[in-house]
Amino acid sequence: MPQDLSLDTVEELAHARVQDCYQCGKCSAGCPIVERMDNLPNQLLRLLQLGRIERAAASAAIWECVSCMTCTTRCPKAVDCAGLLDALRQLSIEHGFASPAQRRTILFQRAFLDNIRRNGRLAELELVRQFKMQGFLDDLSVPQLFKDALLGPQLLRRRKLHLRPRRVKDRKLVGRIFARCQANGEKP
Amino acid sequence: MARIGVFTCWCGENIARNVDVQSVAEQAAQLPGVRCSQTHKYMCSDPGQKLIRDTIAAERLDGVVIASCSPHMHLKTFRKAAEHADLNPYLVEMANVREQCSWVHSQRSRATAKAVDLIRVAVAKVRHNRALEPIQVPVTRKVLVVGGGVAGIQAALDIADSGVPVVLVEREPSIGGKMAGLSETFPTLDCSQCILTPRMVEVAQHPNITLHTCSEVEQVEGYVGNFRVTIRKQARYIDVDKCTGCGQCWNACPSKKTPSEFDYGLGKRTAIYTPFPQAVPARPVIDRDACLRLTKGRCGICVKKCQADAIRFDDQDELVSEDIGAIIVATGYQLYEIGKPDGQGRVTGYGEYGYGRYPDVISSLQFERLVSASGPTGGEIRRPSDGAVPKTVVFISCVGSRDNAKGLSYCSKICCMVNAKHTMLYKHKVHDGQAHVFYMDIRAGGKNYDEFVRRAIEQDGAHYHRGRVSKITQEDGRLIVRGVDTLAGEPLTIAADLVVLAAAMRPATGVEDLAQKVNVGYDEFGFLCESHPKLRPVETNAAGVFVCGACHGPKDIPESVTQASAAAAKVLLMFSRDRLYREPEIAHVQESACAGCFACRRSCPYHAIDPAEIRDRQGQLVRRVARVNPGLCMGCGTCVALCVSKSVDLEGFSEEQVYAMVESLR
Amino acid sequence: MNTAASDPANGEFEPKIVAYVCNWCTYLGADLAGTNRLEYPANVRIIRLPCTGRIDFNLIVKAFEIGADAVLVSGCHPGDCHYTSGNYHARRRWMLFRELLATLGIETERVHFTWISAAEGKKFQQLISEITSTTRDLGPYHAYREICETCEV
Amino acid sequence: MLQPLRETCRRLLDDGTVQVVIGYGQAMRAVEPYPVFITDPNDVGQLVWNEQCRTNLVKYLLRQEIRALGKPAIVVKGCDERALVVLEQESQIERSEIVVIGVACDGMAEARCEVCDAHQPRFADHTIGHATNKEQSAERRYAHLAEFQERPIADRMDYWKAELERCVKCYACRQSCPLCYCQRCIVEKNRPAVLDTSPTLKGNFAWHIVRAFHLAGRCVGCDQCSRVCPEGIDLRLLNQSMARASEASFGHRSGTDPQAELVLGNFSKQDQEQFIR
Amino acid sequence: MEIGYYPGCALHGSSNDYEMSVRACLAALGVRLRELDDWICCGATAAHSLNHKLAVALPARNLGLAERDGMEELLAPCPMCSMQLMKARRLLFANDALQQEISAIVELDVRGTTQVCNLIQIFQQVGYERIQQAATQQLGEFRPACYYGCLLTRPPGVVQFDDCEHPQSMESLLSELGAAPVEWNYKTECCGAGMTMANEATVLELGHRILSNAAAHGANCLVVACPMCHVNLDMKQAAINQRYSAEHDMVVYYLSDLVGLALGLAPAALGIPRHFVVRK
Repeated sequence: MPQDLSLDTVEELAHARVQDCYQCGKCSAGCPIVERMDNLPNQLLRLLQLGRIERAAASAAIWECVSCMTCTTRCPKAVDCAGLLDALRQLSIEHGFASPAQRRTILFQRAFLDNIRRNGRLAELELVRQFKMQGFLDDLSVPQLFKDALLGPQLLRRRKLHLRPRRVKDRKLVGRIFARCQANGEKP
Repeated sequence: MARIGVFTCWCGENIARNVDVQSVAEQAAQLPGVRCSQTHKYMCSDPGQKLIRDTIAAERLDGVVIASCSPHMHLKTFRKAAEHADLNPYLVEMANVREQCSWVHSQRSRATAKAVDLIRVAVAKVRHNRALEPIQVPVTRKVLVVGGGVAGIQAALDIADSGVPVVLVEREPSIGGKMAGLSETFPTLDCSQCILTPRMVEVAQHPNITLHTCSEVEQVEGYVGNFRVTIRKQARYIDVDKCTGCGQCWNACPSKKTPSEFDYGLGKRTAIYTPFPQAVPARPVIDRDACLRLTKGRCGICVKKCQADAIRFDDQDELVSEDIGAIIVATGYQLYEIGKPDGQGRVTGYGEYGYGRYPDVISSLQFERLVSASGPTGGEIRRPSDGAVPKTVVFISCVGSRDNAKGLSYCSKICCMVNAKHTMLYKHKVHDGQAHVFYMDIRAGGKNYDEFVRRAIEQDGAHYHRGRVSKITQEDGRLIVRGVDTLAGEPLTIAADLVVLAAAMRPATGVEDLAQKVNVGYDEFGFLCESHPKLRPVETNAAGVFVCGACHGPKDIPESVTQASAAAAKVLLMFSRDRLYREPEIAHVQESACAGCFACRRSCPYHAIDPAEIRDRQGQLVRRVARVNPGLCMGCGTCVALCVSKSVDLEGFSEEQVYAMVESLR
Repeated sequence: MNTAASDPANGEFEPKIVAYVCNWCTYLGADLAGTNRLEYPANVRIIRLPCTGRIDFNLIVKAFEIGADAVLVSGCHPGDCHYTSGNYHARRRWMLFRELLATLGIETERVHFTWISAAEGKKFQQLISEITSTTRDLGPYHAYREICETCEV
Repeated sequence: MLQPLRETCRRLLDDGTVQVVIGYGQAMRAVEPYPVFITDPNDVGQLVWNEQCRTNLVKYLLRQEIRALGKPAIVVKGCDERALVVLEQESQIERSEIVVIGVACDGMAEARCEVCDAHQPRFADHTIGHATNKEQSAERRYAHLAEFQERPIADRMDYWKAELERCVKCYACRQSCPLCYCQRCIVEKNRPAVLDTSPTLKGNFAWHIVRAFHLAGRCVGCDQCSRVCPEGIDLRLLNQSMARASEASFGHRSGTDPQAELVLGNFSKQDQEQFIR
Repeated sequence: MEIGYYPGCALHGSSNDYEMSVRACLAALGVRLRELDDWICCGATAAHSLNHKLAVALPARNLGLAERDGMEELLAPCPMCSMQLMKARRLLFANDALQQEISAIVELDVRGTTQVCNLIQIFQQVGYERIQQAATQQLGEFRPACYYGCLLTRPPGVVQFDDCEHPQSMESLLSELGAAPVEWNYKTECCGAGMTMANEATVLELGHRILSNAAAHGANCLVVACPMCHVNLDMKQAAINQRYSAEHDMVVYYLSDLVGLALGLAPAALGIPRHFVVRK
């Protein structure tokens, strides 16, 4: 079940209060990739203030955010703008607003966590296999890092890969931690 | 008290329509302690009052209850009437059988019953009333004004002109305050110094004003009308009486590198100096941290140059005591520290704006000095780094203000007007220059204010962008300002030659200390609290202490001056009588029972309770108890409710009275 | 009982309500109700005190002791106190005292706390009407009277 | 524990740091320990320490006859110590004029000890022994009260009627309370008599309401009043309801923080007021 | 001096050159690293974005291990790890209820008592002066642009390290060692780390800006203290050049590389030959 497209959901996910924002635009002024955004960060906040969650969650801008936290750091009202965009991305995926290309970020993050759940630490090569199993090739553009580098001979030549990384001894414990954290209804 | 008269009023038909006045009077006559019960058509009329006076005399009444309208309407009237009949006015109470009975209850039988109850309550109270005398406090007709900025000057002159002596205390070497450093003032663009300096001179020459510069309030004792104030006069190292202010000394002083406070560091001054040419008093002062003689024991050129023999290197701080009747606090403001190094490599405040890092990022008060004809550039706008005339200037609003994350949530109120003024002054001096303003809202409420801002935009071509600036960096000698125009919905980067930050107004340093000395409350930012925001805007909760100017909240010059005159008027009103009369319905402590927990003291809104020491005959301290200062108590009774041993009581609403009132309803 | 505990006309239960109000806001609010001729039930007996800060918790107990069926305590809105902070002190006191009453099994729905300003004549009228009617529904406060009656024996 | 306790006391008396030590003495195990006031270093052998030392001795600091003995040292448990903090906040003692000897306590086999979070004294000048302070949730600490408050209101009223019916107005609750220090107790005040002081149900209600509320935001939960009540009235319930409300509404636990503002006599503009219309 | 050590997944994965460098450099300074026994991943942004509790629990487990083993301090050279650990620590330290809940989840008592620090803080503890005394080589030929990126100084409330707008800690260290760091404007601008996977165009653009500004201010190399920054600026440099027809030839060092060189260590011992852009 996707979560409600309501302001409450967004604020709860982000632990932030949208009405605190007074639209000064400092988030937009400092954003390193603002030129690529269809809606400026302050405009996204404004949409949320107006209750137009769907328009905000369907905005392409949320997928441009690099989570550098400049906006949050400089916000005069201490609104966690970056956190709100995080929440919007999550809702966007759940409600199917995101294009396959945009879904990559979150799908990658899920694969990443799944990998950790099973291994305790990141197993890079396995992560790649996992992508494929999760239908990652839907959009036929395998993530860049893997395309041009990770799998490339260069990394291997530079011995920048452990083919068999040391694994965690008590891997079951990690599984239990995940289970307990996910039991409380938060999205896995 | 057993000889109480009850006087029930018909109020024409107003009471009589719904209340059976005759029946009420008859029932009242039966109440314990009631001697007689009378009615009258209009009790507040002359014949009504005469009836009361005559009955008091004839029946030798020792208590009176008037059952008529609200005590807020006529309690004073009837108390005065009783006084004329030689009955202590505090032995008169009222039963409100009109507003709270006949006017709101139409069922005659129930309204009548209630009226009797209300009289019953009033009789119960009056039986336990005590004769009270108004508290008289003598008044010393002399005023202390703290702070010699425009507000302090205005207040001091208003009071002194009315013939009352004033002691004006100023921390800096000269009066004049922030206004003395301004170039021109909004919305008229008249020269700040031209209108202020004559007032400063007036202060210096006024026979009723004693001026202490380089001075601060050290201690305040006493209470309204009777303060004793100790003032610390810092060593000036100049014999002010001998000095002629000729200037030989500062022209010769070899220590020339101290940043000028008056120019906010944009210029330099000598160790012996006057802060600015029109300073009042027009006498120099020696900076003890910069003077070569005082720091290293050598030099002394000024002594050689001084023909008046006025240099005093052995000068010491001096304490001066003054008896004062009222205090006006006018300590003004300082600018928010835009970027303050925290000593661990970090900057608190606005690190992102590079203030202190890039010389061409300056504060609005620094810009005032750059435009001022008496400033370090002689009024030519030249930027600090290389002296070039800036062709693009960015002004940023709300630096510190309305920024919860940096600690100040309030609007500083004047910056919108300051920015508009600055863009105009800039354009008038640099015709081919372009001014940009980043703002969040334009707040220009005031006579001719909004028109002024529109002129800056429409006639002088300032570009206004609605948005905050996120970061300022420096590339190739220019300042790269990254902002946004939220109205256009576009990020905006401007390469500027000079950036001016309109920093927030904060109360001057040390105001909290002073506030504690005079028992005035202050808010989380240090602004002093007025007694009531609408009705007592210049009074404080400390009787006899008044506030005006920016120490009370951000304000501009006209407002500060208005408030200063208001404070002066309040003081003169207070001084219009030889003695102060205060309502005697105040708290008092039964010291033998007081356990000294001081819950009363904690809660008293007027700081009217002090610890007093009980000593035995040998002078040994037995214990400490609470004691009410009758000059300060306003009679709210919060202390009574808090006192667990009920050792404090409130005249007029004593425990005995209140319980008797409740009991009468049994 | 010489106060309006019951109306002899119809024998219906008439609650006795004691109101402790501050002199500067609620008392003036009640006056305003009168000036505007806003009718309300005649069951309330106002006792005027300078400030809610003066209203001792014991007065509430006292009111029940003399047979009140409900008690009203009312003063200036926060920030409007004539003495700047008496009502803030009162607010804390009441908050704790309500808790004590609840623990003792005293019916806190018979103790009403309100802020009524000098401009709120209408609010005063509505409040008194409401309290009178809810107290009427609750019936006489027998429980506390029993406590008091055992003492008189 | 006992040895170092006695040694500390001897040293304090020996070097004249204090003139009297207020501690526990006991004649035999079968009787409760009682307070002893030791002025001679050679008498420190009278001091005892065991799991029967339930009494909070702080009360004795305030007694005139004991004050007359000179500068005192007092033996306290972590829980007793909270009363010292309150007394200092209320200007009743000068902390520098008292030497506090804290004794680590593993519990005195009372119900309150099971939810105690002050086994180890925190503000003492000398601490004997070591115990660990474990945090206790408010739910646990006020479980007894919460259970009582589950009852319907009429039941509660009936309960108190039955309990207070028995009160004989002996005022042992007051006499034993370390925070009852008034020069003249309110029940002794006449003109006007604030309270009905008769030992009737009405008078008893009046007294216990006043007693509990005068401890609002102050009571440190030493339970001395319940312990000494000859009728076994559970006064804890009233004290706890005030303590819990102070904690829940104002974040105040009396006697745990010497810097904290007392609940009554202070206020915050942000205080809640849902119950006010 | 011994210190707890949390390498994190990146240093045990494709950024093992960083680990080599850190280990070699600190060994030369006499700092013994005691690797946290059986550490697990800190959860990185993934946990943060998807499950807030997990975002506390994963680092908390590691903090618990460190506390169990009596470590007073824990070095996490990857700023992502150190920020996540610091954040969890801060939350736990202030909240008893959370402490209890998380302790139950991770099956270990966690109180948040172990201090977490980044690589620069370790150098500060050793003391810049001591490092300078131990140095055998002058770094005079280096004119580095020190690049802090996002997580070393942000969020300032969490990491409380250096100035979040104008950090200076790397510059002061390298100046001590004879290098001539340049003042430039992109020290704390983002390299797009979080986007490496999803949005290459952004990463390339941000990288291009950073490299250009460094060059414009006269830098001849970049210094980083983050594995992700290294990937985006070093490994991606060729792609950046291709996209923007640029000719960046900016060697990207880890901070420990330059300190190591100053201490006289061989480039190979520091893993420098494993970088993509190498000094000619």
